[in-house]
Amino acid sequence: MNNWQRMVWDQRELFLQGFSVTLQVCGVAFVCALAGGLLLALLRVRVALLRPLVIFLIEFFRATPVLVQLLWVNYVWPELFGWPNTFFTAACVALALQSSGYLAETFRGALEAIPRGQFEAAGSLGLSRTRTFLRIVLPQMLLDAAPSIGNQFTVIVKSSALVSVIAVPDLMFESQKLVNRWYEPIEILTATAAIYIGFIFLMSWGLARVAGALRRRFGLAMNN
Amino acid sequence: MAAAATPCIRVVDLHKRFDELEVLKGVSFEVHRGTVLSMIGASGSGKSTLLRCINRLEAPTAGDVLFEGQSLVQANGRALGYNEINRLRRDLGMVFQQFNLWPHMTVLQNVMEAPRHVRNMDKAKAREVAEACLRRVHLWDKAGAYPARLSGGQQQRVAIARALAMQPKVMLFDEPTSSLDPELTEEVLAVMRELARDGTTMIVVTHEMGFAREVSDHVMFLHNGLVEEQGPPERVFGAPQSERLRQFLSRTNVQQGSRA
Amino acid sequence: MAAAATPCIRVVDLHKRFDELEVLKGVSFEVHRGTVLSMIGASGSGKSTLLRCINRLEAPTAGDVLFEGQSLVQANGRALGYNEINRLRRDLGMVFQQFNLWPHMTVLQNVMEAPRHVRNMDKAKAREVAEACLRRVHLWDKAGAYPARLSGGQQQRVAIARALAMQPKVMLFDEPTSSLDPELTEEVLAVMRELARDGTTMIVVTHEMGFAREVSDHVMFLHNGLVEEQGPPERVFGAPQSERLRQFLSRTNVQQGSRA
Amino acid sequence: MSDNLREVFDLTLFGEYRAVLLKGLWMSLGVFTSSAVLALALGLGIALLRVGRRPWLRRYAIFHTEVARNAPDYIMIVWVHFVLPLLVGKVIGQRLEFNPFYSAVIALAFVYSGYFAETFRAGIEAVPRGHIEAGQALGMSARRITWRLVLPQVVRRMLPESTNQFISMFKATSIVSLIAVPDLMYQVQMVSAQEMKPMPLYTGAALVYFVIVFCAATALQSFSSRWRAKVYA
Amino acid sequence: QTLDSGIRPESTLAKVLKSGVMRVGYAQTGPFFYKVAKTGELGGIYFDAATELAKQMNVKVEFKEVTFQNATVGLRRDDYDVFGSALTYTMARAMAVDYIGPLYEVGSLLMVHKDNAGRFKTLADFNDPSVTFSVVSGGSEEPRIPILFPKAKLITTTGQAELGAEPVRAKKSDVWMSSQVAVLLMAKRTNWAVAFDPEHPIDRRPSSWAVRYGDYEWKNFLDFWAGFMRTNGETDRLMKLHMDRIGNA
Ligand SMILES: Nc1ncnc2c1ncn2[C@@H]1O[C@H](COP(=O)(O)OP(=O)(O)OP(=O)(O)O)[C@@H](O)[C@H]1O
Ligand SMILES: Nc1ncnc2c1ncn2[C@@H]1O[C@H](COP(=O)(O)OP(=O)(O)OP(=O)(O)O)[C@@H](O)[C@H]1O
Ligand SMILES: [Mg+2]
Ligand SMILES: [Mg+2]
Repeated sequence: MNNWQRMVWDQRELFLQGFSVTLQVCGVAFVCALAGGLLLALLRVRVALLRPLVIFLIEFFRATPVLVQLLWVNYVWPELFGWPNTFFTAACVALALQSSGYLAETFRGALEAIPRGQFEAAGSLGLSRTRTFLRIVLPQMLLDAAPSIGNQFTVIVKSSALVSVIAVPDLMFESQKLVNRWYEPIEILTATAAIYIGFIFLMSWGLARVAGALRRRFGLAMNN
Repeated sequence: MAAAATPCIRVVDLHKRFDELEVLKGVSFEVHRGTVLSMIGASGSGKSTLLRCINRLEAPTAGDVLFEGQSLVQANGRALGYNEINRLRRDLGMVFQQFNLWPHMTVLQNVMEAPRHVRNMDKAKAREVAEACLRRVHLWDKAGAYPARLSGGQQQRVAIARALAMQPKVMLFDEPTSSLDPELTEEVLAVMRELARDGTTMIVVTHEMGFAREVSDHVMFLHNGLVEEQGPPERVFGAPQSERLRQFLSRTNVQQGSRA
Repeated sequence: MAAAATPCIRVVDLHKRFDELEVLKGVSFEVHRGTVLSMIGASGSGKSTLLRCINRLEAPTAGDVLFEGQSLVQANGRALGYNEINRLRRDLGMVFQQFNLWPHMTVLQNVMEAPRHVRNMDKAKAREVAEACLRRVHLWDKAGAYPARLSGGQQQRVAIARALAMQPKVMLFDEPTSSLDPELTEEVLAVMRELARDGTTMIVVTHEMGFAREVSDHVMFLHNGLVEEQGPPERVFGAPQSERLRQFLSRTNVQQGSRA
Repeated sequence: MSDNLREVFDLTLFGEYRAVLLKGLWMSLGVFTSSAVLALALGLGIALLRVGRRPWLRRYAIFHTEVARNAPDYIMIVWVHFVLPLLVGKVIGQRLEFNPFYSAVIALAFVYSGYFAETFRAGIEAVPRGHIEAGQALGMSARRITWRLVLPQVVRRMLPESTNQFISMFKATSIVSLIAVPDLMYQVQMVSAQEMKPMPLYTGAALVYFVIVFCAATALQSFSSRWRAKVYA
Repeated sequence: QTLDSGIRPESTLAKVLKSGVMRVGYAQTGPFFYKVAKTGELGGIYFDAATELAKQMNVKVEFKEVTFQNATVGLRRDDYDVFGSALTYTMARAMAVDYIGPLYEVGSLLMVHKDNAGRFKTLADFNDPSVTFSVVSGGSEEPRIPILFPKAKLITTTGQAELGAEPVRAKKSDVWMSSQVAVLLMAKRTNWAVAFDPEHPIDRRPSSWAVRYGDYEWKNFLDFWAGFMRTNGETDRLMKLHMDRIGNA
């Protein structure tokens, strides 16, 4: 028990500091992943010309280990594209890439699940394409995809435990440092796991609540 | 009713083919301003497809659709783009069989959306228009409800209000009562009767022969992708010429005879 | 038809409440072997709920349902378990409004499933039974098709065949024609007429007054969760007593008058 | 291309060490298949408990799902390998040591059982109530309804989403090297430590993962769309 | 017979002798303990040493692999009797496990990019705010850099040691500090890495094996063995042998 006090509670500032970095990386990556996933999904569905390329990209992002994505984005991209130039940006980009691949497929599913009639009703009233997408299609897509989006958030948070290979001092990094200080991984890792589990749980629970509340509000909740 | 010089809708030798299947094989007709055309025909005869071509939800394979003399298919020898079609569609209200209300918007939002962002009315004005339309279909008290909470008949009437709010010159109805029970059917037909009385140009695909007979100026029987017979309702129902129409009417009559 | 000593189905003071809403407020009636009961009533009056209580897809809040004298709700003072209910249900065929065919099985598999695994017939026997039932609804040629490839009327008939294959003593129909077009409606009603002629006990929820009048031995009008009026069809349709039934019939008559 | 880039994409090392790397790949596939089968079975069981009628089991299912999905794989693996044997050992009063392969399989199966349980649950709930009621109305037993009416629809409907999960899971096997299970990643690290060229080796590994996942996903996709075409017309 | 010698029966030494098996934990590090990648055979300085020790004790030897991270956990959990791969003395580790007398002294080297090599003439040039070090987390160099080069900046990576050199290759940092073995190997294997003053390793630290605390017989016994190996020059000989072997592999 003494170990818990000394290695976990007394080190709370380090844990917090690492957690705040994790939070930032995941936040930025999540937003980018949503945007990227949406873009890829739209390109895949709407732009026939680019479809093979987009499918390749989606599969490539989904199918390569995130560790390697981190290394590539951080060490290879700057030479190819002159960007990104900080470790933090690279970490966000790499995490976002992976999840945007998954999310692109999720969004495509949601997009294809929207009844044709919804588009046709908008078309028959003369709504512009942009307006139709933003106002009619997007909200329904997000609602439909909410569970998978929640899942993807957990994936991002969990993958973020690897960003320290490119020197981003996240929660996992700080906890490793503590492990290296005392060689007592069990308490420290258990505490770290508790933070991750608690955080992910809170976030996905919150998201599910919001989605559930919206569905109930629209009267869509109790279908079958 | 006096026919204007240019017909409101003119369909010229319209063909539509889905891969193998030729659904419309050359349909031509005209609808004049302020008149009501009913389309009848067996399931699969191409009624919905025809209606959808008029609204350009489907692209015709050949032939033309003219709205007040303007083609919805091409201009100056090239096909119309999405935005051009969209501009024309503003004046063609469509009420779908499946309603197609937007589930994430309230009734009022459903109705206001197009006036506000297609006609670019300001919010107050759009609200006023929407209110008028919803009152017309006796649903103003449901303005704040979401579509999923409405009964079928109510949803159908919201769909009508949504189309009306654009103050279209023509209304297209696709089997507006086919999935409603008798009481709800009556509700929806009442609203349509009222529209007809007010002189709205309408094209109605329907199974309600009674309604077709009572309200329309012109009835068209579609069979196998062709106009098999058309004319004023008295003649079409009273003295059908074609064998196939007689058969169609007798079937529906037998069954309706056995009702009531 | 001669009423047997014990009625085939007896419903005793049935109540059903969903949270706030009391849908059935004490319904009692009997159906004798070999007779046809039609249930009519406005949308939301509780017809489907009543049918589902008879089949124990819903648990009644109070009251009892007896099938050939045996309660479907309780025995020896305790509630029936899933397996006991299930045994009784084998003799109660149900045809749902939405067909509820199993999409991953062919028509034949849909029909064979219950005879084979509930009645434990061997494969050849079950196939024979299924074939007979499918022929009866004129669909033997579709035996190998998946439900999604069938038209609405065909799906409905498969649903009937599936229920028939269990050789149930009673058939329950929930609005078997409400979402079909006139031609398909006629097809399905024809099959039901035939069943009636063969002496199957049936309870039919329907909007088809013509059918109710023609086929049933007894008609029951449900209103606000209560039996408002019942009797032989001639009396119910010819000389309705209650104000509310008159109103209901006039509505549907107006509309049907305006057809044909 | 600069020297550096040329070095990153110089895959000759990969060819040179193909024997060990291939051995690692086999191990990766072994870990993957074992844990995938376990995770599927466990996920299915949990999903059935979750939609079942027993409140306590339902509560356990929720708890299981949440903990499993939310635990970082890395920590889970270390925990299962080092802490779990201590706990179990204390209970049975005997010193226990897990073979790293089993630890890895248990940890991965646990984490992904949570994901699969959610996927299955969504699929089960998407089966229209009417299909189940139709079975009940015909007097079918609850078990028969589950196995014959519900699950066949669930499995086929959830195929695309499960593909996502299988992909994640296959990639996740790369962390078993943490407890010295000699999978592909482990071999790559070993070679990289001796050749001092991590980038080309990791790049090659990524390409291997990519090719395998891509082929498998494409095959699954075409299978599932063929099935859907048949049943959903 | 073991009782006669005065070894407590609960001592690991007694257990090893009695069971006839010595369990040695290892993690793969440099020339001390490694698998030959192409064949998967074990090898290394301490591998040879442990094998020799077992032979002289007349017991069998059993090797168990762990990752470096988990080395001390496995030891304290009694997965093996001695952790026989290279542990460099650090205070943190010494509070968790007991080192035996040093077997060898390792030094560190600094490695820079060849484009940058001209910038650094003396060791003092590295102690400058414009210089960024990269180092891998958990290694023995990590805590030494702030002491040796207090003015320089430091970034820490995790994972494999050689991934710590990547920032230098990508010019995101200027210098990598690592064990002399790793730096020499990298300089030899790649065409961009240059070791700074390779003849003079800096910051020499003892490297050795570790056992659990509280087992005097076992610790004394291994101390004795370590003293012999060092004084005799045996570890030096093995080092040369293996450096040659790895370098030419
Ligand atoms: N998108 C499509 N692709 C292929 N075939 C189609 C498509 N839309 C309609 N069809 C076919 O065209 C034919 C006519 O369909 P349509 O919907 O116009 O019939 P309808 O007259 O409206 O029938 P109903 O009264 O049943 O609505 C049908 O055979 C239908 O299967
Ligand atoms: N599971 C349920 N939970 C809550 N309310 C329900 C449920 N099922 C039915 N109801 C309500 O009970 C009432 C009666 O429903 P029921 O389906 O029995 O009507 P019905 O007579 O069959 O109408 P219709 O002709 O439209 O099918 C309705 O107001 C309905 O909203
Ligand atoms: Mg149609
Ligand atoms: Mg009903």
